[in-house]
Amino acid sequence: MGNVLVYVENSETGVAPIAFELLGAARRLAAGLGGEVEALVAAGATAELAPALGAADVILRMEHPALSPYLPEAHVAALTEAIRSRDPQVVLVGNTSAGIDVAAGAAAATQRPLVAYCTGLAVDGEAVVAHSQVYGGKLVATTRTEGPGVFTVVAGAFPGAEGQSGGKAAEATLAAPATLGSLHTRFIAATAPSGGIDIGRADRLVSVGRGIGGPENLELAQELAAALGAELGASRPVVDSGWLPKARQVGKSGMTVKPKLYVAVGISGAPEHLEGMREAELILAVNSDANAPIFEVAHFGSTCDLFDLLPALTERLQAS
Amino acid sequence: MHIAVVVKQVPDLVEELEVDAAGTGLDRAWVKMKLNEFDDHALEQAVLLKEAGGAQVSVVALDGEGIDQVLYAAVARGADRALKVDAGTQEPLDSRRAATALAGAIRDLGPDLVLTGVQAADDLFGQMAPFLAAELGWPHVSVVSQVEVAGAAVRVQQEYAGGRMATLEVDLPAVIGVQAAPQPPRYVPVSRLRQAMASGALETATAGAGAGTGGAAVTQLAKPEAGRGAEMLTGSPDQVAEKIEALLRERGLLRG
Amino acid sequence: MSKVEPGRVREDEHLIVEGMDISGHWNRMFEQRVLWSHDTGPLEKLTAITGAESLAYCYQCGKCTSACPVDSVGSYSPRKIFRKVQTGTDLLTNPDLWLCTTCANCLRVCPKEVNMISIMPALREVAVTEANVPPELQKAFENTFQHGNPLGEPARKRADWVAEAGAPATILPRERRPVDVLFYVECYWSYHPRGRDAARAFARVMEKLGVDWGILGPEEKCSCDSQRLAGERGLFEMLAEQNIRTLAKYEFSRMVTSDPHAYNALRNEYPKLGAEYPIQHYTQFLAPLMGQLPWKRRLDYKVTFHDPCYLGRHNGEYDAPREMIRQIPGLQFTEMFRCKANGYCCGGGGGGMWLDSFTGNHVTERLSERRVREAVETGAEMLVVCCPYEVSRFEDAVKSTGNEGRLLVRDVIELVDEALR
Amino acid sequence: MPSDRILVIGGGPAGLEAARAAAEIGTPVTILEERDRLGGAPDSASYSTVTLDDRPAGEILEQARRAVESHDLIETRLQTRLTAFAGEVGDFRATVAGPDGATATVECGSVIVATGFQHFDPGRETQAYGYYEYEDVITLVDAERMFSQGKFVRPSTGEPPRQVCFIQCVGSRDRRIGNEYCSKVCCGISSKQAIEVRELVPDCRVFIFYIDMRMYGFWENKIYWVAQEQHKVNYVRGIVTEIIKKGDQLVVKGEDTTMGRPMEVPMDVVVLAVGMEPSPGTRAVASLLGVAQEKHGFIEPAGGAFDTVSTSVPGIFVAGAAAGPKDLDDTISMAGAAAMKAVAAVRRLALTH
Repeated sequence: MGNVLVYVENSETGVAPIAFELLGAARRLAAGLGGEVEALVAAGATAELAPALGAADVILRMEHPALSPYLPEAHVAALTEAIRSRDPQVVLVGNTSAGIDVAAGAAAATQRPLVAYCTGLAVDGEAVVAHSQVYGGKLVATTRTEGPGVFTVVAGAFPGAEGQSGGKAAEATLAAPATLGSLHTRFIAATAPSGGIDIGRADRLVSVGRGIGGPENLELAQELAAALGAELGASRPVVDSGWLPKARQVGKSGMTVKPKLYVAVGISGAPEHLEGMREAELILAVNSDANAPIFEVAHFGSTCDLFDLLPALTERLQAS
Repeated sequence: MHIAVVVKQVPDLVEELEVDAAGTGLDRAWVKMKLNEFDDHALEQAVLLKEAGGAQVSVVALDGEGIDQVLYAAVARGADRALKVDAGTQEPLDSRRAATALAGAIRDLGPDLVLTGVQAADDLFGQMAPFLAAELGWPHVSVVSQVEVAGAAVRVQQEYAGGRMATLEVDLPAVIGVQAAPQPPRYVPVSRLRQAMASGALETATAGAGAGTGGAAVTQLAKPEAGRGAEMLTGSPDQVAEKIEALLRERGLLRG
Repeated sequence: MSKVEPGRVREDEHLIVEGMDISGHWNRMFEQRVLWSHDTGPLEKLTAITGAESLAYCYQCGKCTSACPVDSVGSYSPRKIFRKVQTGTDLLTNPDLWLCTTCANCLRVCPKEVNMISIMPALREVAVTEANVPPELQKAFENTFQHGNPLGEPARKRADWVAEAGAPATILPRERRPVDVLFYVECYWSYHPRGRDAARAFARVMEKLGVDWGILGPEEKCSCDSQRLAGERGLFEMLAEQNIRTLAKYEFSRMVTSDPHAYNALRNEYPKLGAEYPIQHYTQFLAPLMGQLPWKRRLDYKVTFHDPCYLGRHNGEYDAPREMIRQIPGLQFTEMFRCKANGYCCGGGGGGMWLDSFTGNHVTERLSERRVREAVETGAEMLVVCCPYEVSRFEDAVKSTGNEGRLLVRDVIELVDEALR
Repeated sequence: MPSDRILVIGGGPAGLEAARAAAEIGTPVTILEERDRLGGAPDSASYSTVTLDDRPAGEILEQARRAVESHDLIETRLQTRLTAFAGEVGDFRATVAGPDGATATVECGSVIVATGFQHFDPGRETQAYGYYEYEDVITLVDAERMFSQGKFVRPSTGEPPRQVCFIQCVGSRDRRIGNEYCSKVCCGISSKQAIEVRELVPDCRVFIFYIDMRMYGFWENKIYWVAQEQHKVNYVRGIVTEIIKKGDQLVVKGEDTTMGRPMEVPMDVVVLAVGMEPSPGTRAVASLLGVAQEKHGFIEPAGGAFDTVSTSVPGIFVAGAAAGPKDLDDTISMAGAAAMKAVAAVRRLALTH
């Protein structure tokens, strides 16, 4: 019989949406394992965060000034402490920016195996079977973890609704580890997304990926966007290459968008990108590689050369 | 300032990936390896720090097929030293075992800062940077898009979802998982690469003891199930454009 | 459109708006005005670079301007480049560095031997060393380095075109034996769909001629001449060394290639690395054999022909492809007004093949588009070419100039093949 | 009484060579020289080097002077000028005034006029270039003087300049000024000086603004190309309109005609490539002798292409820049030709009498 511990990512804006997805997944796993769901909420103050976590059986509250705002080192220590004191079989962490810091750090500190990029989790006997997206989503790995383990879960892989429901959880206080008093990391400042464009609010988006070739070709996408009345978005490589500003990035480290129309141009569809746009109502993908993972989430796709298709489409839309 | 950049190769995702006969690993016969793009950014960040304020840059990798060229390319890019760590196998190690294998050599190297890619396409068992930090007992921050030296610490920009950023200060020594350098990795001219190769300046070290905790057992590696996914629009670009237009009209998504 | 207030107009050499460099458009609208105190350092710096010395020789006679194909679609020409450099433009960080296709038209007419064929690669090499390469070109370099071809296709697929040729081609690494002709296929005939069409036609023609020939298959790598001219000399040398080692493994009495750029490399550049081969362009190899072909039908096409820069001006061969055209039954041939020595350029040489989008921002139309218009003017219904870069370039240009249905583009080997069916 | 003596008027390169050549073949010669020493303009203007062969001007002039002074058949009258002239070929009488004002008569059979040129005075007609206004606007002659002292500095500061330009065609090819002709040598001299500036002040950038570069014969490849290709002298097609002062720098304004855009380029020193004009001596002597002058005052050779040295008066010949802008090579060739014809004139008469 094993418990499932969920690391609840949070910030000054509250509990991160991923936490509910994890709680939902945890409920099913706990059922399979015959254990309970415990939610670790570690922050400067947890009173306002805990009530949202009713889907858990037990809410573990850990408070310390070093835990807010988020500091990787502090949260690794917090999760490590929780794992040591509660000894869960399964630890779930979101595969988010914070998750990357926290899950591996805690797994290493507790000598537990870690399975990353999970999109599916199931119990098989005593073991946890996980499906993970690897190689940019081109392959799916199935792993079997017999003993205790840490799993990082891709956002969007589990519905959040299950984790938001639930009754009244028991609450327990966990003492913050002493190491939080002598950290080597300091929070300096936070910045909101750079102003101007907010692609999160656009109801139509034309997003470009590496397939666009170079900044000189962005014009093609811009013209299409103009013809559609859409904003221009981009995948991470395009932003990292400096072709478009960060504010236009869709995906894990950029914006999560839910427009009515999402046109993905030259985007192969790395999991980090899909995470940010799979909720769009209508997804159209243009990519010359028929095996590109973007076609997994798109509703309609074309393998036409984007340099042929975009001008043709733009012209047609302008005419209509 | 001494910066160690830990790099590795990952399968080139441009190629079709095939699963081996056992169904649990990659068919490496056809795999084309390339430098992990995040490691590429980590190296660029290190070279930028060197250019900005002077630093010694050592690039470190586990031995493996084709790694010499990767290390020489790093030297051609501006690394001062290149260290190849022999873990007793040419097979790629998972990130956790790799961290254990590299930790000793890195400790011997004695850098103030370790930069490595935030993730890699084959990080099934988690990311290298936090494991390495745990091995070394150093603080760690990942998903970093900018590193600046601030006295005996570094200031880093950590990225979160939604484009939010935080500036954190980390005491040295530290391990940073780099998401992106402030500028795209620079091109390595082949002539410079050849010069570096001709110099033959690779150092070697033996991996530290302790295999570390491995990952869970992989029972299957497979291509994602087909069947779901997009309805493909076929025809000439004009025909496809026509179909898309009809689709948008039908959904009321045409402009105006 | 609202009026622009003069006070709000500013001049910028480079303009980045929201991460996008729109300098190309900007420069088309505004010429920099008064020439103020300028740095003459660039001229001294650039002409001190080995190979670029002759840039200092220009005395502004202007002969090159009317010969330069790029000038006819923009403001270019060696004379103008010289003057821009003289007034402080550092070519190493200027788009002009990448517009020259090394077509050699300017050198043909220059009284002072300002040698852009030497200057441009030398300067680009420095720019490449300083990691200042347009992204598209960088991608082609990286692909060539990684995969042995600029298209980024897997090496193991290099001989895949053979399968559907309907005629045999000996892949020497698989079937090791001496052959009469080693055919150096080069990248575009190996991978590009339209190039593969030509390669297959070539195989069928070779079969009809009963030639004993073979190819290097997956062991062949790009000759890299265009990458060399685009500034990646190190890459050229590395692949040349690999190709030379590969060629040493096989026995053959002569070499034939599809690509004028490979022909140029093997004829003029490989010997400098100590490797000499009896190399011919396939038109040179086939022209004398045309009489032996069992023609099956007349091709009643009105055709014109575009000379590849690296076959014609660079290597003096104007007759072989024309001889092939002459012998194919039924073709009616008209020359374009620019032909042979003063032939225009398709825009693909000297790295232009991988700079189309970049170049597009600095010219009013592509060279291939200009050339297609000229071909249409002759009344021809078909533009015949014999360089692997050209089929796809001109076919694109036929579309973009609205001449679809008016002009077909065919490699001469495709016509030979067609007349044999 | 017919005389076999030849009167050479002017002791510059043309006069010296004409005298030496005539004396060499046994003809007595009298040289009249206004100044107190022989050498002419290259001497009076302290030329540094002689264009094309690049030898020091002083050395060459000294050689020519010695050849004349050591010759028994040559009589040199310094500080002497012609005041009256009469007679006809074979029997001319020239009245000359010496340094003390005393007059004398020189009987001669023929005359060679070698009265040379003067440098155009850039302040004379137009002040657009501010020659008398700005210390750092100088002429080729001023520059040449600096070179002969082994230096090139900004006159206003005495410091080496960072940016120098030459403006071509100052006082030449200009209807406004009245000098419609090309002065022939200035393009070459400027190019030669540009090289010298680059050699003396390697950091200094040198520009030459020109209408068209007129480099005759080997001057093209031996001066112009060398200056451009090896010394990185910046040749800019488009002449300067005017020079204005901005701060402590001079700004030359003009057009970069090759690119069709205006230029305003700051300079530390501007060198005006002043052309040649007939010297006052040429004008005075021509009118005393009654020889025809072309419209600008140069003595007009009357014989066409195959006789470049005869004037409108039989027995009077002209050599060098008195007949129009010349470089040194042409001057010396012409002096030889004039000497030959002058000697022939007196000998023919000697035979008939």
